Amino acid sequence: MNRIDDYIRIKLELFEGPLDLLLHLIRSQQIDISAISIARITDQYLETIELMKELDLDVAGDFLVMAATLILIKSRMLLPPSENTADNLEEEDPREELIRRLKQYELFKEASLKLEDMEQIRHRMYSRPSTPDEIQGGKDWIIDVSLVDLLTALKDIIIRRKDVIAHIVRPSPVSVREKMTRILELIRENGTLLFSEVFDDASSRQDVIATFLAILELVRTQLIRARQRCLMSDIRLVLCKPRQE
Amino acid sequence: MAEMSDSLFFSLCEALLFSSSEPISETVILRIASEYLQDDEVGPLSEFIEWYNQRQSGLKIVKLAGGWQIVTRPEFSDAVRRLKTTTRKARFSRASLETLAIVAYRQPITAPEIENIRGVECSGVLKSLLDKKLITILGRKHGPGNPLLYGTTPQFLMVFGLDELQSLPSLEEFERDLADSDTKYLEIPFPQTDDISSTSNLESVDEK
Amino acid sequence: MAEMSDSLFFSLCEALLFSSSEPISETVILRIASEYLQDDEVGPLSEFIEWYNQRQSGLKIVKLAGGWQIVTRPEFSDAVRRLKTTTRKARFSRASLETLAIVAYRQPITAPEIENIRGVECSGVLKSLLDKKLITILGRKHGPGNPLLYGTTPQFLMVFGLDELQSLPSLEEFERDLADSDTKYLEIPFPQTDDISSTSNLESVDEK
Repeated sequence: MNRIDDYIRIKLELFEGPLDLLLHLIRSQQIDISAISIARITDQYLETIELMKELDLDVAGDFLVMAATLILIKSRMLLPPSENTADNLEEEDPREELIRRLKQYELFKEASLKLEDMEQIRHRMYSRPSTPDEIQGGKDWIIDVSLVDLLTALKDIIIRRKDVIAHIVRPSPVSVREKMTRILELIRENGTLLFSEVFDDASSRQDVIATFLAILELVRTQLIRARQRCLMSDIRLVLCKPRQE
Repeated sequence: MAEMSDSLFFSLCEALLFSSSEPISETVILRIASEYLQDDEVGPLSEFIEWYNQRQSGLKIVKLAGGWQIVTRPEFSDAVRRLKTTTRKARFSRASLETLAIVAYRQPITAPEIENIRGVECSGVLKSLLDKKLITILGRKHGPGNPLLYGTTPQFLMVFGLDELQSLPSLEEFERDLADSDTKYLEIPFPQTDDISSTSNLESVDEK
Repeated sequence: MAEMSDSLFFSLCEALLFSSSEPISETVILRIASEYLQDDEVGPLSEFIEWYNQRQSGLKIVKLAGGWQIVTRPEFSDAVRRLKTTTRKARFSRASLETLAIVAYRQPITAPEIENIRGVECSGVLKSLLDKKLITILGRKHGPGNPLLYGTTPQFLMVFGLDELQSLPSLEEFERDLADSDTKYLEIPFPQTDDISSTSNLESVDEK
């Protein structure tokens, strides 16, 4: 492969994505984003994708999705205005959404260049190196830890103890099992329990959901039965008789 | 120039700021100063900072992430770097910078929203930004799927030399810049290539 | 007082000494100075040190282990120590973080249950988390030995920037955004519910 091919390859690899590539094509035509010719930009875009394939570059799915979008817009631009909207409504420009996204992307790209400058300036200023005595406990803690650290720790445990446990990662502070135990206790104490009463001590929506699931589970595993005297009357929960009886 | 009555306060501030490797808040400085000095000796912090920054010195005080910190002046950065054996860390990739810019201006924001703006999948970039503690999880969005929300960290402010998020240049500024510079496009025939070291020799081809 | 010709040299020396946590030898300072300054700008180091140490300041330069180092003046040592105890960071050991994570995601939980999950004894870690007010005792579990039940505190929510416990992201969500291709955590059987088989339903109900 010659030097020019190498050159093109590297340039193509540098596009951050389909929007980046489109923005480049538009800039090299020196036109305003709002004034893009979809037909022309689509042709150029497809040519570039072809070239990337020829150079055995991995053309990510995102690029192909954009190709399809461009072709779709191009075809809609060719359609005559539909009859039912022609009279009163302004036909929407099929390019509108694409133009909006390109402008938005361009803005953040600009912002990212500014961030890069800021980081370079900041990096030229050195602070005091930290010393070991700054670490460890004091009275007013500044706790230097984030949710990401917490999740990473959780991940580590799971990897390390995968064989032993696989049940610690649910963020529900309300355990369904606890609810099941509680409901069984209540029924045992009182002989029966009204469905509506079960939710009396539920303190949150989560709690209600857990309680409800606990009832379903108890019914499913045939530990309790739910009975109703008549339609719309309160449901009464009772213990099932043990199977061996 | 400081009067003699300020000197003890100034010296104490200098000692405190010097001894910390991270920014210290004005509240903490003044609280400690008032514990060790007479009330009339404790001046406004701004007076000390102004005095400090106008002296002939290799150092200056900057405001970072809401606190004050002494740093070396940028003009000595090459010399200081000579002292440190550590080489300059790899700069941020364009993908990281774009993603950071989006998170910084649009936080709290979800991964799909970021991907929609960038037009590409960003999980790898998000992971590396999380690892560098430049972004963090802020909670969840209420809505379908309850996706996680991301935002920038104090570390982000530190790395980019910002006092607070409000110090970021406004997006409208960029909009104006872009509108003004329609003609500059030709000067940027291709994306900048400083992320990939192997392109450095090819850059010259570009310029010929 | 320093003459103008010395200023740049003085500033450079100050920046170099400031940025090092260890003593620097005269040789190193002068070598770096001569790389960045004109020959006639580089003065003897002793002149800089003398000037530096007679200014009104919270700092001074001392000779330590054959090199020079800036330190805070002894009269401010109490204040500096005070600062360190005020702003010290609670760095988390792996053990603390893991324990905290288990408590957060499985509360209310007993010490034996935590130990079973981590595979190690953790009373010391629990004590330190209690001291930091990140976890608290919620009560006792009904059962053999009536062990104490632990859960997280409002302080925990504050530290992690959460409005409520329900906002804690699940590991699945975290992984979904980051779609880490090397480590397929998602393949690990998740809430394998010693609880009940329908926990996965609970998750989806939650999210509605």
